[in-house]
Amino acid sequence: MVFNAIFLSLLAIILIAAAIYAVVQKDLLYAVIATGVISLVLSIYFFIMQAPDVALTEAAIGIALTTIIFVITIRNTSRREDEIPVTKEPDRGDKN
Amino acid sequence: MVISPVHYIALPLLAAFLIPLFAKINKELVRIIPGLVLAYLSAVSIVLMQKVVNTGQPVIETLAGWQAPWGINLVFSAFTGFLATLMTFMALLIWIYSYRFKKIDSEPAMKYYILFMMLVTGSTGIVLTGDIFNMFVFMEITAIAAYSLTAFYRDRDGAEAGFKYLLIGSFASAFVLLAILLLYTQVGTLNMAQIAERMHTVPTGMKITILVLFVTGLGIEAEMFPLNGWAPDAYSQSPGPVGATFAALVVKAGVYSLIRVIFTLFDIHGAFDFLVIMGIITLVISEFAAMKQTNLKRMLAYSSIGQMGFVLIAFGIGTKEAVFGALFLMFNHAVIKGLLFMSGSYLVYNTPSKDIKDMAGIGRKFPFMTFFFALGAFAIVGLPPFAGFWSKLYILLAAADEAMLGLVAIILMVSIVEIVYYFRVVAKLYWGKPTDNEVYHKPTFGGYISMTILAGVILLVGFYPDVITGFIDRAADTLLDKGEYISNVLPKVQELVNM
Amino acid sequence: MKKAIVILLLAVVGWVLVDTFFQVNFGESRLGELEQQKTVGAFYLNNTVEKLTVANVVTAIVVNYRGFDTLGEVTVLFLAAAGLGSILYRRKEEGEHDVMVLNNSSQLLQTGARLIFPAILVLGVYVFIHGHLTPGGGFQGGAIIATGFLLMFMAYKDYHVSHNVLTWVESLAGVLFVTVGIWGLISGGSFLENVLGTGVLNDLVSGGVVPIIYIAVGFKVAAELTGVLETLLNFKTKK
Amino acid sequence: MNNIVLIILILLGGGILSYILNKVTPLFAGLTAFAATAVAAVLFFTGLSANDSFEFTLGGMQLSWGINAYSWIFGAMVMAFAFLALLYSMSYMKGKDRLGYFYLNYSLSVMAMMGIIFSRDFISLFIFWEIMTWSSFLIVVYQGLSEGRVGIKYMIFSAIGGYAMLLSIVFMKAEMGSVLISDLIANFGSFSSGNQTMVGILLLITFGVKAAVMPLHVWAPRAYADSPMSYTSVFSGLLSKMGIFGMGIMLVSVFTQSKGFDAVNMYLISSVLAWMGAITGVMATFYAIIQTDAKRLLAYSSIGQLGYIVMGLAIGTKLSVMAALFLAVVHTIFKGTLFLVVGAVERQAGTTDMTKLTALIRRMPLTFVAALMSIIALAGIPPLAGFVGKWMLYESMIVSDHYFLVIMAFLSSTAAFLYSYRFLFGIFLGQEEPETKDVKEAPALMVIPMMLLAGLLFFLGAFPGYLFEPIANGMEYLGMGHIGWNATVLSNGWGDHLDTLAVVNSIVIIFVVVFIFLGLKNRKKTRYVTTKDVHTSGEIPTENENLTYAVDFYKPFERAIDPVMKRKMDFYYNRLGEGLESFFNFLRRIYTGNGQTYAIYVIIFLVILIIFSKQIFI
Amino acid sequence: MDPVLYNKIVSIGIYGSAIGLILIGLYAVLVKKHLTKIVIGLSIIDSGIHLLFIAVGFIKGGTAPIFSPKGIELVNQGTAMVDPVPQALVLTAIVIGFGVTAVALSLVIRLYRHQHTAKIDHIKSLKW
Repeated sequence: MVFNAIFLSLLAIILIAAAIYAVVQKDLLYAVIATGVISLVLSIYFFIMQAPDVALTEAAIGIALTTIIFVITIRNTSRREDEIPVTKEPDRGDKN
Repeated sequence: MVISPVHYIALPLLAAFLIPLFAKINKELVRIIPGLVLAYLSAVSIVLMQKVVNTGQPVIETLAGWQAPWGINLVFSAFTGFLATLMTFMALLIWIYSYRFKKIDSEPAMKYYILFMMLVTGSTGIVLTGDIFNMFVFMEITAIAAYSLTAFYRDRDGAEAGFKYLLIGSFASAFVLLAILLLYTQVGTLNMAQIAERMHTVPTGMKITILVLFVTGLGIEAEMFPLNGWAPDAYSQSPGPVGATFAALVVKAGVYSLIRVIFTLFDIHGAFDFLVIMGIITLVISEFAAMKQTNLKRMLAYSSIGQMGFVLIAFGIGTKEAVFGALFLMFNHAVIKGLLFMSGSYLVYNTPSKDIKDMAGIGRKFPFMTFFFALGAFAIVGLPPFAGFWSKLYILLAAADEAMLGLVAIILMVSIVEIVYYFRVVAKLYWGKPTDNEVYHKPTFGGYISMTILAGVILLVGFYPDVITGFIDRAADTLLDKGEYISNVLPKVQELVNM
Repeated sequence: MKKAIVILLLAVVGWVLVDTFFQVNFGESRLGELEQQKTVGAFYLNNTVEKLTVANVVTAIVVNYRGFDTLGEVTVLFLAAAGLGSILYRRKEEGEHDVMVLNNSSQLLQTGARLIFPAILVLGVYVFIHGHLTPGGGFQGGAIIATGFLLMFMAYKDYHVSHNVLTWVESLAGVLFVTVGIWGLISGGSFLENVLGTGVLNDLVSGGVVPIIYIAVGFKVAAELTGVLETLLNFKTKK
Repeated sequence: MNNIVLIILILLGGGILSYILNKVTPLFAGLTAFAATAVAAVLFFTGLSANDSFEFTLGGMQLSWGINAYSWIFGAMVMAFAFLALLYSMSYMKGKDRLGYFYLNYSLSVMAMMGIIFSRDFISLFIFWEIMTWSSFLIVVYQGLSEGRVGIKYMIFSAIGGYAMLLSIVFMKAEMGSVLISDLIANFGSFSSGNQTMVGILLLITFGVKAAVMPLHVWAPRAYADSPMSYTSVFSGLLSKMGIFGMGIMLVSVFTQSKGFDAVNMYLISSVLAWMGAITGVMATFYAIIQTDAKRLLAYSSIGQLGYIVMGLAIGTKLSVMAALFLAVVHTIFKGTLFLVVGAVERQAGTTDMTKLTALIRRMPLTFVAALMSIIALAGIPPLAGFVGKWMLYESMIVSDHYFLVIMAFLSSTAAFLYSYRFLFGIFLGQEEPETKDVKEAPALMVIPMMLLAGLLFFLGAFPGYLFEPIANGMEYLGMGHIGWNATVLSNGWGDHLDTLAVVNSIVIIFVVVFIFLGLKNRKKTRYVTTKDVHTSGEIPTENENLTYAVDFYKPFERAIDPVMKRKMDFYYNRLGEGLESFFNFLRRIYTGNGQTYAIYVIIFLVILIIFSKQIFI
Repeated sequence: MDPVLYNKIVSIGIYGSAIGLILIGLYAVLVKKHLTKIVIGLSIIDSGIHLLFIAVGFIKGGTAPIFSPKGIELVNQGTAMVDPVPQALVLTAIVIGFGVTAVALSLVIRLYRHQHTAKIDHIKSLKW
């Protein structure tokens, strides 16, 4: 029981820490990894709370897919949050 | 195959899933199939409306064979049916209009029609469903389709508008989700009728918190004042038909959900006064903001927000007459604003800079569009003998019966502002010094057809409102009669026991 | 300044959330007496076994009781895929063809991926075939399959899933879902009604249409997620 | 089929049909509208018996139309004059584009006026009122937005007026649950005093806007001047009379006749209104004097005349009301004629600037005769009809001891001579300029209506009784009781009589004698010189400098009244408008383009709701 | 360790972390300038709400709502089953959240391509 309590509080602490890290971290790649950690902890939570289906879903979608699409986005845009934007004329792309 | 409300959802989905396959057969099918579906649905709504009017009972469809509280159900009552019918017909007209609206590649065209159809389906689903979480799902369907459609064009700031919309829309869904969760913990059910039945058991503080969450979330969809920052951008940047769809369907669905929650689910009377206040603020600020717009569609967007505020005011008054007026106004606004967006987007489309002052004198080169626009403008500011006049009159009289004469005065003052900016535009379109812009984009034949139909409806309702008042009257009764809704949806007690 | 205001606002929000949720006691049952079936949860726990003979109640809810939500949810994914397509659509210039964003990865990863990939696929299929018996189901299985494809994408620079296949799978799965529903409407009288004979509990072939629908959902979700990944991966910004 | 409905439908159908037929050939457009109006007029004068009515429900509203002795006066005015003006405009508008549009709106506004006259309840009154407003707006902007924002200004004021009426309708619905005019007259006394004042003032604002009473008049001059003349005659002749029509009902029936209407309010309102009318008369006359453009001159003058009429109605004694109605009818005739004349001049000579026009008397003599007649009537000189009206008005004011008003009225009517003379001289008299040599007389279709109207003026001057009869009936309907009158003898308050026929005869005889005498006197050929034909110490003035007398015609006078003129009402309204617009412009900056700000708005909204949830929701 | 305290810790742990997630996400959305960061914030909010759902559905000492042989035997021993409904709802919610996130990210990419910036307060071409 004590172990459970400690374990749960530990998870909670990790969760919040990861969340805060994800928000304050200027390097978006790490921030995204942190969100992956959040999802991981969440799925553990779900598993503890007798929700295996949700745990599975969160594991598959939250950890793997969400993270990867974030990564792809970062690859396509800018990696660091505090970079100076290139001031160029916004080009309206090709019509369709 | 028996006609039932589920067709509104099932067939468009089936079609949407099939469209990519048909695209491999023939590109044209992509454009045609949604029209066929919508036409069929219009027929369905006529049949169902007839049934509802004849029997006086709502058509209630239980899904997956489970009675109301256990399974999801669709309610096609006089009220929801009225809105659904309106939406379906508007969607059909908008499809006719947007058929070959612009020359675009086949792949985006396919996506466009799928998304458009889903937008319609989502809005109709919000109106029809009797289950709160299901309503949330449909809200999400509508929302995602709307985000994508807002960002549809490359050559505009669509992406920006879409992102703002998405930002605020996610807030909406988050709050609604929280509210649903809390509601579930309190009443242990998701069926709206049962929630309404058990609402009195909920402690007041909790009730109010839930209501606050709902109002914030759904107010975003209903374009209540401080929550509607996304609306003008989305309206002005989305393709013309989509703007019309927003004004005619999506906002209506949002207002519906808010009204349903406040009228049926909750029994808090302060909410009505709150609606009136928010409606006034929304009306005043958005009409004032519309005054100085230079972009035509943006002006239309603000005016549309203002009309929604007007609707909220009318619903907030809460008497039978007021609700009647509000529903009438929703009908009028759908039709008129649809016409305005349809014609206006052609005017914009023919003006290289989307600026009103560059449209001066376009009326000579572009008589029909300008005429339709002028007609819409006359109608929406509520000049007799056009459709808009009656709804305004009814709402004002209802307000007077509640002795809210100050409210009446405010509404009229705002209407003067409205007249000023609409007539400024109309006068400029017709008699401004013509600029040398050429009309390259003639409207499609379908465009002419649908706009003519809408104009006809405006004139018909304006000259003889009795064609529509009967339905609206029934709808208002249905909305206000909460007990009947519950008893219609929920099974009788013995059924509950032996189930 | 702005930060301070925001933090202040959030403090209020957080306070009210905490205040509200600590009225909702953690860990105690809100289902009421199961026999009275005051709450839908109680009803589901009571009736799933004999009425549907689906072992996994969550599956039963997702697929049958609230199957309509699932339909909508699948649609949401479908729309997300379509929306991505339309948002990121770009007319290709001459001679331009899709280039992966990710670079070719190490030999180790490639071989590993080649070995694991079939296993992942099998796992996914297993998950959604047994959706009505064990934890998991269409979404989980589909997502797992999608991760398998993701692995291949990452491993091989020029790995392609043909759009045709994706489209066919996606569409057919969706059509299957809706057709099952309409079949129920025709023969059972209500959309998505369970018209098949329900077998024995915890039997693979049990629960009537539930497994069928969940398999359809699985394929659809897999195809859609893979499609989303592919659209995003094949997209390249003009730098 | 009921004749009332038939008239409305014929006018409506005629308008729409002419719009469609214009696509075939412009000729048909005019013909159709003309035919429709003619048929409607015939129906009106033959087919209508007093107090036959038509009841129906529309959209759950009980609407009822009908005709009575009072509204018959105005109906007759509208039908007759619209008919003539349409006849005129068939040739006046020839060759202009978008004729279908013009005739559609023309017929619509005529229809709307007939509707206003027919309607017995405020809902249909409002409907027709608004139709009249926007159809006339569409014609005001018909000739392009070139000069300022005239149309918008007109629309704003009309909207204020219209919504004032709507607001008062809402008031009376809340107060007595019915919107029938008769019910208003019956129950007005039982309203709470506040509501009485409210409804009264609101309705007076509505009608005052159309009648262009002073603070609400700023739209009028430009609007009159900018719309095509053949419509302006209707505009200033008839549309403004709709305001008079409503005011008659309000001031006479509702105020004076309703029992229990507290006298203080009534006295206050009507005396204020009378003063406003008087001020309107004086100021507008002054403005009229300093105009150089004939259209503007007439526009201001008609505002002034309307001021008289309002004054007469507001005083509210039998005689004054009679005078007001008499003047209203007469004003319609002569002002309409004058606008028609100006239209003819504009069409023939190409301009209405009085400093450019000279000596058209020999080019267009018939037009001159019409102009002369109506100017005489305007100035209120016997023997023409205007004289009778003014006589009655002054007398009524003196009898009811409104001495200040009398003074103002005298002032303005003497001033009216100035602009009347300027009008005549500037256009028709003076030395001839080479520019106006080749001006032709207006075509017959335009001359005939003018001559008819002028003749009518003369006739009414001689036999005012034929106009007294319907007016007396109307006033009886309004509740003024019976008024004694006679075909040619005007009986006044002091018991002695004015025999108009004698006056007319004597003046005509004098006129003829003088004419013959002059004819005999200068038998020998007179030589006409142009303004260029002067030799000042040997040097001949160059062509380009304008020596017409009409330039700086009333220079000293202008200098005299300059301080009064300096501040125009317009100025303040524009200030107000600009202020409001900049306020709106500031307001819409709430929508900063930043999505994050919108998100913060959402949270703020949520927090406010949370904090005040108890106050809001319980 | 007495169960009351245990409950407190657990409930505070679960609810607290869930609400914490929501607040942190909101903070990210409202303060952070980078579009990707904002989307991250949105997904964090979603996670918090999902956690709340499950936490509300949980029953102390309950078992997963699955009538597998083991589950049946547990039920016969009198173990309660946790409320299945929130789990079902969360399944839906998670997938929907993923869809929204995908659309949002694609919008971010497009914005970056058009505006060449990912700062939300540089993207203000539509205003007033």
